[in-house]
Amino acid sequence: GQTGGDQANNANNANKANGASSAGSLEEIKQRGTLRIGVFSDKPPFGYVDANGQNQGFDVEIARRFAKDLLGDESKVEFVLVEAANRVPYLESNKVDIIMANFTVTEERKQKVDFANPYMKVALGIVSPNGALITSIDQLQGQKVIVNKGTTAQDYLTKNHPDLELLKYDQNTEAFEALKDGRGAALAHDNTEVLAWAKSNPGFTVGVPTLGSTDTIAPAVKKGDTELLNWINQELAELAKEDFIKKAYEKTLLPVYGDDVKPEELIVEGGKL
Amino acid sequence: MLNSALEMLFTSQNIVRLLEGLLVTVRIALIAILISACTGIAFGLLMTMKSKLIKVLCRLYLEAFRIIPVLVWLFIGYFGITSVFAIHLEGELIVIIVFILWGTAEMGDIVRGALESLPRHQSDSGKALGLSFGQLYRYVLIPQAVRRMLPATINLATRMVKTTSLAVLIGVVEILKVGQQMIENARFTVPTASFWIYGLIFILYFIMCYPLSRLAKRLEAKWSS
Amino acid sequence: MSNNSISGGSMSSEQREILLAIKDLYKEYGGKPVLKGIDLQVPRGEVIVVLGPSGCGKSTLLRCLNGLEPIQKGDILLSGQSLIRGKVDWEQIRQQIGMVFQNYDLFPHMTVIENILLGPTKVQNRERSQVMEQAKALLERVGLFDRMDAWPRELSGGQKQRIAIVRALCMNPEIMLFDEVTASLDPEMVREVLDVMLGLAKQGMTMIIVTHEMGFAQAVADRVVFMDSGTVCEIAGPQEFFNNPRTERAKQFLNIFQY
Amino acid sequence: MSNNSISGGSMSSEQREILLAIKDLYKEYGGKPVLKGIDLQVPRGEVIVVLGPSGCGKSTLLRCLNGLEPIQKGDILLSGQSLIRGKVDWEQIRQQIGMVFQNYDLFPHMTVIENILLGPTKVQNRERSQVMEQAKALLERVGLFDRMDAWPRELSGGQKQRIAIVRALCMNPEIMLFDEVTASLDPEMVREVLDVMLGLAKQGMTMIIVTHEMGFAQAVADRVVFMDSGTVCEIAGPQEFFNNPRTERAKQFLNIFQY
Amino acid sequence: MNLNWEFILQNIPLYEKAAWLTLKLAFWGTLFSLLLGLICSVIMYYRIPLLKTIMGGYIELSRNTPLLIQVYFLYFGLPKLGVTLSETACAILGLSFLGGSYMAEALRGGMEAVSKSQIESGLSLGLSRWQLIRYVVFPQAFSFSIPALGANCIFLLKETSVLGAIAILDLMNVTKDLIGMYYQTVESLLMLVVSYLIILLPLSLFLTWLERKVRYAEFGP
Ligand SMILES: Nc1ncnc2c1ncn2[C@@H]1O[C@H](COP(=O)(O)OP(=O)(O)OP(=O)(O)O)[C@@H](O)[C@H]1O
Ligand SMILES: Nc1ncnc2c1ncn2[C@@H]1O[C@H](COP(=O)(O)OP(=O)(O)OP(=O)(O)O)[C@@H](O)[C@H]1O
Ligand SMILES: [Mg+2]
Ligand SMILES: [Mg+2]
Repeated sequence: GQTGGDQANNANNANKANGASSAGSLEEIKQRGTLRIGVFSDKPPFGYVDANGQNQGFDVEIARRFAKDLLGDESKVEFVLVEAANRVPYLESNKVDIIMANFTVTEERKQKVDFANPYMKVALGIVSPNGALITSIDQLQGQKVIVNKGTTAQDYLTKNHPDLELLKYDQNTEAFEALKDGRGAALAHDNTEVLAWAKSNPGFTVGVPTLGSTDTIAPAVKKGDTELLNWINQELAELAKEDFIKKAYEKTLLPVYGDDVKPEELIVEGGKL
Repeated sequence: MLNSALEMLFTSQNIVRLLEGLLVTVRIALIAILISACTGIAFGLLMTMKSKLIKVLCRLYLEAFRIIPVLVWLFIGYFGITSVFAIHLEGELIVIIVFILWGTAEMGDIVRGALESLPRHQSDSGKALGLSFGQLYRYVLIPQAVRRMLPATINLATRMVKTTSLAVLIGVVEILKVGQQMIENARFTVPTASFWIYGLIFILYFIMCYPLSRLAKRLEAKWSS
Repeated sequence: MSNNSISGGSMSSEQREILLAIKDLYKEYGGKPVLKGIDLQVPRGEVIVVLGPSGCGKSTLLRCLNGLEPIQKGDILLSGQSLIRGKVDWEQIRQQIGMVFQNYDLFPHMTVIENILLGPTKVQNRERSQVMEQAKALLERVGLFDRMDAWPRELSGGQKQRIAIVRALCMNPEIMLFDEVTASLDPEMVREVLDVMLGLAKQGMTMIIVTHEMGFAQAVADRVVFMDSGTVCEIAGPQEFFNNPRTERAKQFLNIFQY
Repeated sequence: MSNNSISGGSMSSEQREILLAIKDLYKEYGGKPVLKGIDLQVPRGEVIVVLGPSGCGKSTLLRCLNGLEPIQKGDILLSGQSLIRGKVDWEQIRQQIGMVFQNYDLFPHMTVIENILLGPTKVQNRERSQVMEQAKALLERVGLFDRMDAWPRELSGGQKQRIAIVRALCMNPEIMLFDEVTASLDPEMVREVLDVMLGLAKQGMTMIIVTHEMGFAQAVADRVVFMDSGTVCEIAGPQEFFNNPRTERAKQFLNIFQY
Repeated sequence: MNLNWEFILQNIPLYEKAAWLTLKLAFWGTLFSLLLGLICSVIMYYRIPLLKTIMGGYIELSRNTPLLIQVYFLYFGLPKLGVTLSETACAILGLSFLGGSYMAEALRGGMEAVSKSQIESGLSLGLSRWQLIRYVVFPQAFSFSIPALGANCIFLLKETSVLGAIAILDLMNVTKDLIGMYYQTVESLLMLVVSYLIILLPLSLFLTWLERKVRYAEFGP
C-alpha cells in the first residue's frame, strides 16, 4: 500500500527524469484503438502461449477484461511478450501501456514505475526435488540456488543471503529446466509460481512455501501516468463487484493448484488487501 | 522419444509457429544485409579518401564495432537508448538498426581492403588511357574490387544470419523464443523437448548458413586462380 | 637548355617540329631528388631509347611525362603547350600520350576487345563501330586478330603486352611511352613484342622507350639517352653510343652486358 | 645411349669419370609427355648449359634429377648409383646435388647465415663452428661477408641469389643445378650472379645451367645442350653451337636474340 | 544526464570479477580452439582420408551455427540424453567447438600460403619431411596466420558475451543483473562498454601492430 503523497512525489521525479508527456494517456489509447499490455509468454499458468500461439493465463485473463472495459472489445488488446528483466524498460520506453506480468511491488521498482492497486499476494517460495528436499533456507549453504533474472527472488537472496551462490537465467523456461537437470539444489521464485510448477511436476515439492515478507502483485504503468493508473484502480474496484479476480482464478489457477490452496491466500479482490 | 517429439511438432500450430519464428529471423537478416551492403560500399569508398580526419573518424567507427560485441550494442540500443531518450522502438527494429550499423562497418572494411588490394598499376593504366576519376572507379576499380570482396561479403552475410540468434536476448520473438515457448508448453508431454527443439533450431541455422559459406568458398577458389 | 651540347645522333633534331620538350625537370620523392633537372627535346617521328642502371629514374621520367607523378620544378611541353603551368586537363592530354608498362596492365575483368574499346568509346566518345574497325586492323597487325574475345588470363605475357600496345595505339596518340615492356617475358615473347615496336618505329611513330634489351635498343633508336642517378649523362646516336661511349659511366654500364 | 653420336665439345667426355648419367628419361604430366627420352652424360667437372624455348622441359629435367618430380621411364645414375631403381634415400642424395631456382628461395624467416647453416647442421649434422668457417669463406668469395646477419628481405635480388648459391655450396655437393637463376634480375644484378657462377666453373665444379643469357652461356659452357619439345636436339661445344648450329630449330632459336 | 557515480563505484568489484571470468573463459576457449585447430589443419593440409572428411564436416557444422544455439543445445539439450555438464564446461566446450574451426581455417590458410618453391628448396637441401615442417613450413605458416589468429582471439573474447544465457556470470550477465535489479540502465551499460574497451582495446591495438609488422616486414627486426 502506498500513500498518495508518495505517488505525487514519484510522478514529479519521473517527469524530471524522462520528460515524457503523461497527460491524456487514456485518450491516446482510445485513439490507437488497442491497449498494449506486457505479459509473460513462458510462465504458465499466469502468462504463457499455448500450442496455438494464443496468450493464456491468469494475468492475461484480467488484461483482456481491461481491454474490454476500456475499449469495448476484449480483442482490442495487444499482448507484448516480456521477460522478467525488461518489464521496467518496456514501460519506460513506452512500449507497453500496462505491465501485467506477475510484477511484484518493490521499493526499487516504485522508483521507476507506478503500481496500481494489487490483484494478488505473493511471497517467495523454494522448490526442490523430493529426494533432497529443502525445507529451510539454511540448508542451502554452499549449494547453488536457481533464480530468474530480475525477479524478487533474485533481489531478496542477493540482498539478504549474499553468500548463496545463485544461478541466474534470463527466462523462466531455462530456470525450471535447469532445476530439472539438477543444476542447482533448489529454485527460488514467487510462491505462486513454484506452487503451480510443483503441482504439475511430480518429483518436486515446495519445501519453503513462504520466505521473506508477503508482497503484492499489481499492474504497473509508466511513471507519472496517473490517468491510466486511476482508471485501473477504478476498474479493479468495479471488477470486485462481480468477483472477477476470483473467477479468473477459478478459470486459470484452480486447475493447477487444486483445492489445497485457498484462493483468498493468493488473490486480492477490488485492489484492497 | 523421437516419436513424441515429432508428434509435438506436428500437432496444433507448432510447426507453423516455428516457421513464423524463422521468418522473423530471415527477415531481420535479409533487410540488414541488403541495406548494409549498400551503405557499406559508400563507407568503404569514404575510408579510401585521403583526408586524415575522415580516415580517423572512419577508423573510430569501425573499431567501435570491432571491439564491442554486437550483443552489447543490442543492449545499448534496447535498454540504453530507451532509458536515456524514452523513445519507443521495437526490438526487431533495434536489431535491424544495430545490424546495419555493424554491417556497414564490416562491409566498409571489406570494400576498402578490396580497393587497396588492387595493384597500383591498374589505376595507373586507367589514368594513362585518359579515364576521369569517376570513369576509373566505374569501369576499372569497382568491377575488380567486387570480385575480390564477394567471398568476404558472403561470409559477412553468414555471420549476420548467425548473429540474428541474439535477437531473442532483447525480447524479439523469433525462432529461438518460439522454440522456448514450445519447450515450456510441452514440459509434461515431451520432457525431452529441449533436446529436440534446440537440435532442430541448430539444424535450421545450419541449413540457412551452409549454402552461403559454400558459395563463398566456391567463389574464392574460382577467383583466386 | 644545355642538352644540345651533348646531343648527337644521325639526324639533326633541329630541323623537325619538336613534339615533346622537357625543360629542367626536377622531381623528388619525399625530399629525395630522383630527377635532377632533365632536358630533352623529342622531334615528331623520333625514337628515343632511354638506358641506365636500375633506380636511375627512367620510370619516374616517363610517369612525369604522363602526369602520373607531380613534378617540383621545370616544364614539359607537348606540341608547345605546357603540361605544368596553368590549369592542365590531364584527361585530354593523356589521350595524346600512349603508355605501356612493365606489368601486363590489361584490365582482367574485360575481354581483349573490351579493353581496347574502353578508352576510345568512353573517353573519346568515338563511334563504337568505327573504333572496332581500327582495333581489328591493329590486332591484325600484331598477329592477334583471333584472340579478340579472349580474356587476359588466357593470354601469354607477350600476347598481353601486344594487346596493351594496341590498346594505347587505338587512342591515336601523338607519342608512345614504353617502360621496360619486355622485362618479365621469356625470350621468344620478348622478340614478338619488340617486333611490334620495331614496326611502329618504321611507321614513324614518336616513341620514348625504356629497355634493357641492348640489341633491340641499338636497332630501334634514333637517339640513345643514357641516364644515371637522376641526370642525363649522355645523348648520342646508337652506333656512336654502343661502340664508343663518351662517358665513363656509360662504358661501365655497357660492360655489364659483355662477357 | 645414342647421345655420343651427336655429342661434341672441346673436351672428350669419354676420358673422364661420368658423374651423372641420364638414360632414356621419360616424364609426363597427366598423360602429356614433357620429356621424351633424354640421354645425357655429365663427366665430373664439366659445365653443361641447357638452352631451349620456353616450355621445352628444361626445368622439368632439372627437377627430375633432384627427385622433385617422379619419372615414368628411364634411369638416372649419380656416380653410377641409380636414383630410380630400388629404395632411394633422396635425403641422402639431395645432399650431393645442389640446386638454385629462379625465384629467390631463401627462407624469409631466417637470417642469411641461418639459411646457410640449416642444411649442414640439421641434415648433415656437421659441427656448427666448422660449417661457419666454410660459410664465411664462401660469403667472402661472393662478396657478401658483411651481409651475414641480414634478413633476406633486406637484400637485393642479386644478393639473394648469391646467398642461395652459397647455401647450396655449403652442403659440399658433387654437382650444382641452376634453373634460370637470373631470369628476374636487373642487368647489373644478373652480372654479379653470373660472375659467381663463372668463378665456380673455373674451380672445376660440375654444373648444369639453364639460362637465357646467351653471352654468358657461350662463356661458361663446356657443352651446350639444346632442347626442344621434350627432346635433346643438339649437343655441341659452345663455339660450334652459337656460330654454326646444326639443326634448323636451333638456328631459329638463336635468331630470336639477333636484331 | 547525471550518472549515479556511487552506484558505479559500488559495483566495480562485480565487474572486475566478471572481467576475470570472461578472460578466463576466453583464455581456455582460445587455447583449446588452437589445439583443435592445429590438429584439424594438419589433417586438412595432408588430406588424411576419412579423418579429413570428419574434420570437414565438423568445420562446416561449427562455422555455420550460432554459438548461442550451440551452448543452448549443450546446456539444455544434452541433459535429456543424460549428459549434464557444468556451466563452465559447457562454456569452454562451446567456445572451443566454435573456435576450433576458425583456428583450423586460419592455420590451414597459413600453411597453404607457404609457397611451393619454399618447400622445394627445403627438399633440395635434403631436409626430411619432418624437418621441412619444423624448420620451413611451420614458422612461415604461423606468421602468415597471425592476423587471422588474432582476429579469432578477439572474436572468441567477444563471443563470451552470449554465455550469460547459460548462467555464466560474465560481463554481459552482470550488467543484465544490475539492470534487472536496480534499473540503473545507463550506468550498468556504461560500465559494460568500458570493461570491454579495457580488455579489448589493448589487445586489438597489439594485434594491429603485430599484423602490420608481419605484413610489411615479413621477418626480422
Ligand atoms: N613512389 C616512390 N616513392 C619513393 N621513392 C620512389 C618511388 N618510386 C621510385 N622511387 C625512387 O626513385 C628512384 C628512381 O626510380 P625509378 O623507378 O624511376 O628507377 P628506374 O630507372 O625505372 O629503375 P628500374 O630500371 O629498376 O625500373 C629510385 O631510387 C626509387 O627508389
Ligand atoms: N606441374 C605441372 N603440371 C602439368 N604440366 C606441367 C607442370 N610443370 C610443367 N608442365 C608443362 O611441362 C612443360 C615443360 O615445362 P618446363 O617448366 O620444364 O619448361 P621450361 O623449359 O623450363 O620452360 P621455361 O623456359 O619457361 O622455364 C610445359 O609445357 C609445361 O606446361
Ligand atoms: Mg623502372
Ligand atoms: Mg623453366
